[in-house]
Amino acid sequence: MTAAAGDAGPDAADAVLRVRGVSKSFGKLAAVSDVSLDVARGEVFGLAGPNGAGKTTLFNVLTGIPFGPDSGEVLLDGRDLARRPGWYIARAGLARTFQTEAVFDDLSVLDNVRLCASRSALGAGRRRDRPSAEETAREALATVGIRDPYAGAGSLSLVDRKRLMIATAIVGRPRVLLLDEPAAGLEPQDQDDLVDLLTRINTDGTTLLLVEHVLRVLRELSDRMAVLDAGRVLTVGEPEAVLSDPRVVQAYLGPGEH
Amino acid sequence: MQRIALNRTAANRTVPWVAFAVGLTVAPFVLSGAHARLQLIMVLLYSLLAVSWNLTLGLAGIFNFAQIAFFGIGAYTTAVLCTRSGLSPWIAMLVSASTAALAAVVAFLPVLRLRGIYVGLVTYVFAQLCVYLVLGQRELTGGSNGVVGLPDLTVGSLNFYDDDRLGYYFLGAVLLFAVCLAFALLTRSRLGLSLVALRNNEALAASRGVRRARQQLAAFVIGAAVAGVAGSYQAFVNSVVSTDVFGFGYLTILLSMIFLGGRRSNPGTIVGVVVITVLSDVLADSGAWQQIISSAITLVVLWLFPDGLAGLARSWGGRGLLRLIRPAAAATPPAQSVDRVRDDPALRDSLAADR
Amino acid sequence: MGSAIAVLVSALVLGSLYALMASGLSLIWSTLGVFNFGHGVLLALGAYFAWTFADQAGMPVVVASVLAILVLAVIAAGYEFSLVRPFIRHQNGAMLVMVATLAITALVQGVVQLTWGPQLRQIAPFSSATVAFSGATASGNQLVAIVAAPVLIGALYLVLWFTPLGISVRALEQNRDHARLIGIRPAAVYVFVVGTACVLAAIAGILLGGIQFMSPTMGDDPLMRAFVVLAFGGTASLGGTLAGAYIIGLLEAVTTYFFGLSWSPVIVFAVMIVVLLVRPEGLIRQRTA
Amino acid sequence: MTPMLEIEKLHAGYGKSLVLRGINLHVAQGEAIGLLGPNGHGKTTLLRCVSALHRPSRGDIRFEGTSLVTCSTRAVLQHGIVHVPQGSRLFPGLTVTDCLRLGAAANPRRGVARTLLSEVFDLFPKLAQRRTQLAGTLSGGERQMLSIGAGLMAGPRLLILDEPTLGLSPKVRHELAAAVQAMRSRIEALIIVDGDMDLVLGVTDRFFVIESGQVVRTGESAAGAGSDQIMALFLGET
Amino acid sequence: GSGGTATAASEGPIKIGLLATLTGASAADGLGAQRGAELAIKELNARGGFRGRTFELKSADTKNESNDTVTAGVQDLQSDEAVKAVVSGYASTTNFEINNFARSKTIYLIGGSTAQTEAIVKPDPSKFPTIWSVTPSYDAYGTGPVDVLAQWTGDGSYTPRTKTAYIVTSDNPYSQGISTGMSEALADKGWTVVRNQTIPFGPVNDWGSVLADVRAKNPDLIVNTDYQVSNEIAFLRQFLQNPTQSLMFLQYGPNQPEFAKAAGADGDGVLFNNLAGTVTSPAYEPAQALTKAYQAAYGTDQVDPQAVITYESVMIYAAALEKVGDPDKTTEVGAAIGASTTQSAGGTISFDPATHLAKQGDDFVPLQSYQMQNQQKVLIAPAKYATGKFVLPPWMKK
Ligand SMILES: Nc1ncnc2c1ncn2[C@@H]1O[C@H](COP(=O)(O)OP(=O)(O)OP(=O)(O)O)[C@@H](O)[C@H]1O
Ligand SMILES: Nc1ncnc2c1ncn2[C@@H]1O[C@H](COP(=O)(O)OP(=O)(O)OP(=O)(O)O)[C@@H](O)[C@H]1O
Ligand SMILES: [Mg+2]
Ligand SMILES: [Mg+2]
Repeated sequence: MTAAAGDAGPDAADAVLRVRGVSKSFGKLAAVSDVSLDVARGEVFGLAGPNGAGKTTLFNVLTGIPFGPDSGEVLLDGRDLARRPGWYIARAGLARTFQTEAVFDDLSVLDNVRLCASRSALGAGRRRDRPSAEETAREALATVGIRDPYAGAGSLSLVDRKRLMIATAIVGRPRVLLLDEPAAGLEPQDQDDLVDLLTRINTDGTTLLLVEHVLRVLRELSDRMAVLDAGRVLTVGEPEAVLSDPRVVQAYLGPGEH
Repeated sequence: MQRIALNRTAANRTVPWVAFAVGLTVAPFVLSGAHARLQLIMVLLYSLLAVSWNLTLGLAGIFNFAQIAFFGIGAYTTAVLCTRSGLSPWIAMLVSASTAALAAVVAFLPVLRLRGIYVGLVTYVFAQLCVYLVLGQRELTGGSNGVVGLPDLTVGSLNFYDDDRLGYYFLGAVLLFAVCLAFALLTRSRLGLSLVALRNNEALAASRGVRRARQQLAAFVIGAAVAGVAGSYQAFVNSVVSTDVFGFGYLTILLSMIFLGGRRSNPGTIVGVVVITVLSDVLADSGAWQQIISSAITLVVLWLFPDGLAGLARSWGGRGLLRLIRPAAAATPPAQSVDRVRDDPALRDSLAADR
Repeated sequence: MGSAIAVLVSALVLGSLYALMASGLSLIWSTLGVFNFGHGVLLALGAYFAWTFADQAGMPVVVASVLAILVLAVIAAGYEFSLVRPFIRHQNGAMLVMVATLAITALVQGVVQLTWGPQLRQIAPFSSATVAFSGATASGNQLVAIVAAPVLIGALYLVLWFTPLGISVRALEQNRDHARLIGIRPAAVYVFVVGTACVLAAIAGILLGGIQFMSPTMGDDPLMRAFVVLAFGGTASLGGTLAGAYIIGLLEAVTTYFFGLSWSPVIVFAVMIVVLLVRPEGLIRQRTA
Repeated sequence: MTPMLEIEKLHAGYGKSLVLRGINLHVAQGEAIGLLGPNGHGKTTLLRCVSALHRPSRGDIRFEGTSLVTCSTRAVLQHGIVHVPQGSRLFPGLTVTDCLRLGAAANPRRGVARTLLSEVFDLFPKLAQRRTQLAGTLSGGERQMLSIGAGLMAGPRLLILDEPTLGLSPKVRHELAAAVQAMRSRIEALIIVDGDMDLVLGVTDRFFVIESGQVVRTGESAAGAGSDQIMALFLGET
Repeated sequence: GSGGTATAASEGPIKIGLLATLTGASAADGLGAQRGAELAIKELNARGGFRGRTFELKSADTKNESNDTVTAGVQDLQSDEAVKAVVSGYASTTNFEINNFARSKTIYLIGGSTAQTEAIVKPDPSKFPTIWSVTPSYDAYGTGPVDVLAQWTGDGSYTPRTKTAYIVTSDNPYSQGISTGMSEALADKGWTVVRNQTIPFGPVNDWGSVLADVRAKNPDLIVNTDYQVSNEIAFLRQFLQNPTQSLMFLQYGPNQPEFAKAAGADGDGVLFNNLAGTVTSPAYEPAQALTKAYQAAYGTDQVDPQAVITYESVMIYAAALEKVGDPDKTTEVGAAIGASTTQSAGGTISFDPATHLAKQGDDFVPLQSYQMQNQQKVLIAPAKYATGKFVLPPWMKK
């Protein structure tokens, strides 16, 4: 089943990220099988599905960290990135966050972001044409709302760690940002802040692919969404339509959640 | 409380370096005499080697046992070039840096596919292979005979051996200063940051565009080049090279120095070198007691201060620092201490609580 | 035929010795994530104690050996208490433990030298009988080595894979906090691990002390070989370690016979590098632990 | 109802920073309580103190009259206090079944491992499918299920669940809530911490709100459910 | 120390430096070297020292013989103005310290590694006026055994079956030099070296494979040049488990008292030789005198070969100093040493000006050949000093 079912799918020209028949198995287990998705430029694309449906694995194979797909194509602006090394894909403009929040514990907040803003991370380019890594880094920190740039990343609170992880991702100005359960473990207030932040990032021109179990966040952010089940795409479409699809209710939402 | 202001003024950054330079300059005159001179030279030599090792072992967190091999390769390159080809000793020193760097590329190949402690195994085996290579190439390396009779380093009519090797002392001092300065800059550079990043979280680093192979190779090569120069220096100082440069003895003593002083802190490492060197010298006549006492001291320091002497200094210095900044929070602490605060978990917590 | 058997005996003796060393090392390694540099000096201690009991106190060799092994078990508890426990909980605890074992090596070597002096010593053989078959002979000690190592390591294997203690050892290695939460006592496991490793090292020392002469540094060479065995067989499983030990023993014996003793390490190292490049986790990979 | 667990004036911290500043709390036999409160205000620390993973600096924790503060983690477990920690990666190198079996090793009742195993597999069918897979390769949600399952295997008298629904899909979340309700007949007491307030208030008898290391509010869960006051605590400044 | 002008330096005691492995794995050798030098200095001072000035020993520990420790030791001795001469059994593995002492024109009398000394001195002996080796070239170690073999074949006490030899060489300069020399000497006499097997230097865990090869080749003569006692005894023991009809020659190790103690009756029949150490013939007076003095001072008549080297070195220096009269004229003292002839406990020492090594030969420093018989060292050649005769080893049938 593919996204090309005609329902509000983007034109080929519009799609910044095109996933074509991507599969990944572990032994007999097909964690991701024949997934195709088109993500339009500038949209927020939600991804949901039961535990173990293959969402994180899909992120893994899209970004090549730690492994690429067994088969299929990952086209970013028409360029096939499948099976390229992780750093290469990252520099090509596909950034991700991790399900368990990860930062570089031994670096300061600023250095965390500065590293990711570095020219080597951004690929080639005239140095004088762009602001210095430090300026870009401070800008990104301001965006996510971390105030103390000299704090050690290892001593941050959960919320700040999540913010910092996002800051390190956006500072490289990725075309598409893959977010793996950013709202998990956050309290309502922080979830709202997160929605704000992601909206701002999106408005600034970054396409978001968002995996989330917190439906509130998913509903508020997503322009379109897909539900994965057992490694396959179950449905794609408007969030409200998808979330009221009986198959989705049966496989993912369970009774009483709407 | 508002976060401590962090203006890193040029003066703050230069003061410790000026002090370091002055210390290095006056040391041979304060501690005069041939015996002290040689001990100082040993301190410089071990410091060079330990600091070069710190790059991979400390900063990058790679269990690299091949550093001794790079040191040995540097020493042998110098010895062979100087005695067999009549090349200028100074050029031989440069060539030593490059052969060691080249060896680092070879040693790094298996590291590409390995992680963690396995790296320790292969790099150690690499060092062993170097010994067999040296022993095997008898015509070139003199096999187990070693290479004797290296020329002295000279500049014009100045012989470095004269005046109880005063020239060698200053050569070592200049090298150490330069290397420490370069490494301090490197630590703050993107290469340095990316090495720490890879050490902390390789997957995250990769997803931010950091190339593990390239960055870690760079660390290997740079560290090896310095070790090669240290090897060359050692060869000139002793005017002989034999396979004991590859020995387990160097490995053991250097690791103790690095950990006693505090890994990841070059000043700490140098303090560790000084402490162990002085200790061995003081205990020189006590036979087996020497190793008993110096290893006991190492153990006690590790028990009490797992971060080594650098950790101890940090927490003392840190407390003093806190007392200094509390009355006037706006006062600018020296750049050095800011780094220390950031590195020390205990201190970090206390500041966090303060906040 | 005689030569082939002699080489085989040689391979088995070396393999057993390395297996005893390497299995203890690998046990510590996989549980604590630490390379125990002190393993060689523990081997030496085992040998010296056995010698003291046998030669000085005049006990039969078997009794002396058992006593020495007990002494080493006690030393192991102290080793764990002073070198593992204080460090392992720290961030980078593994590195600290490694340096501590390095320091203790120098310390104990000094103590051994002061206590037992530099004279040459050898433990009396378990039995002066030799066994001859088709032109080759093996001494009592060689036979003991050949039989004891696989038996002991087999027993260890059974314990590690089929007892709760064994699973605890593996669980602790992977998540200390959660292991504590399900009732595993880290200290007990560490004592077990270090104790077992020490006892195996002591046995290797007693066997070696009957074949060779003793010196404070007598464990250095077997330690390095065990290092190679670990790289070769992988630390992931006892089976791999055991296979690695015997393969290295065989390689050494055969290459010595055909190329000479000085070539054997070069060939062994070369083979090892190739193995590591092809299979980074060692020759034998196992599911877990 | 007799107090089963009593926590008195508990202080605890990391290094020089104090996280718990005098917690008072008790759990009666047969009772389920919920802990609420903003991120980073010490809930996990409190639970770690109860299971002796962390040493409190002051105060007392008593279980059926016996003080736990000097106990080892194992001794606490032997009292029947089972703690399912927050976000544990469990034992990445062990299989799902091994992890569960290991959980049962501390169960005082011998020979129940098999029945418990099938109960856990009934509760989380996903785990049954993955029984020979290594814990380290499970998905985030599956790992959470395994962690809870291993806790149940120990046969808890007092069960402590720290953020059990983290990363679980809505459906599994409901199933878990139902399962916790069902479990209450078999376990003597329950402490649950979770970000899903509805779930917490739905399965507990009383709740405590912890802020800045102190209990700032407590009440009956039925009354508190949907309470705007609690909501306000969250939405207010943290 | 050169050109000391301060009165203190020219009137205080004359220090004699000693480089020795006082600690570490070779501490036993270091102890021997120290005892020899001490004994000599005690005797010299008892005789009144040098023109009212006493001699004093200043030791520097070379520990593990690493270059760093030797350099430090050398530096310590050189920086003491009162040190006029340095003696050593052996210091570094490469003898590189010769260059340092030559540069500072310090008298340096050394025992070990004659090949290295020769390699350093021979290209230009005039650059090394103060450097002398009291040990003759080790070449004799290579040729000596072959000569005695020929002798026994001649007088019928031994007849080789196939004239084949198997040589085991340890990977160190000492063993290598000897095995090369021996291979050549054997070839000269019509022997075949069936294999010259090099083994790594250091403890050998198991000789099984080497011996399997030896047994397969079944030679007339087995030579093991690994001089480490423990390796040699292990080799011998494993050989005796299943011996071949071969003579067994072990380099140096059996000279050491430990060998007889540790090997016991297993050692009987083993052949070995020695260029250093006392000439153990009761007829040779200087050796008897030293043995007696050593016994009195240290309670053992087993004079350590290292002690002989340092004892003789100190004595040779003192004699030359007496001749020249000024300890600061080190070049002259050196020349006097080069010209001297001394009846020492190890034979007659006089030096070869081309190499600065002591001369070797039955009339100079003799190569003493021994066989272990009834757990005793028996001197079987040269005839001049011999106290016994070669017998077939117990494992060989007539
Ligand atoms: N390395 C692996 N080996 C074997 N199976 C794996 C591996 N990695 C993932 N899996 C399995 O693949 C399936 C998909 O996992 P994935 O992590 O992608 O799920 P998910 O959709 O992210 O779930 P969750 O919402 O719980 O995070 C899971 O059932 C998991 O157990
Ligand atoms: N190991 C540690 N070292 C230092 N500080 C810590 C450590 N663990 C937790 N803290 C700090 O202690 C405080 C309380 O943490 P705790 O995990 O108990 O909070 P929590 O209420 O469980 O939060 P959450 O809802 O995020 O799980 C936090 O500020 C945290 O940063
Ligand atoms: Mg996931
Ligand atoms: Mg928590």
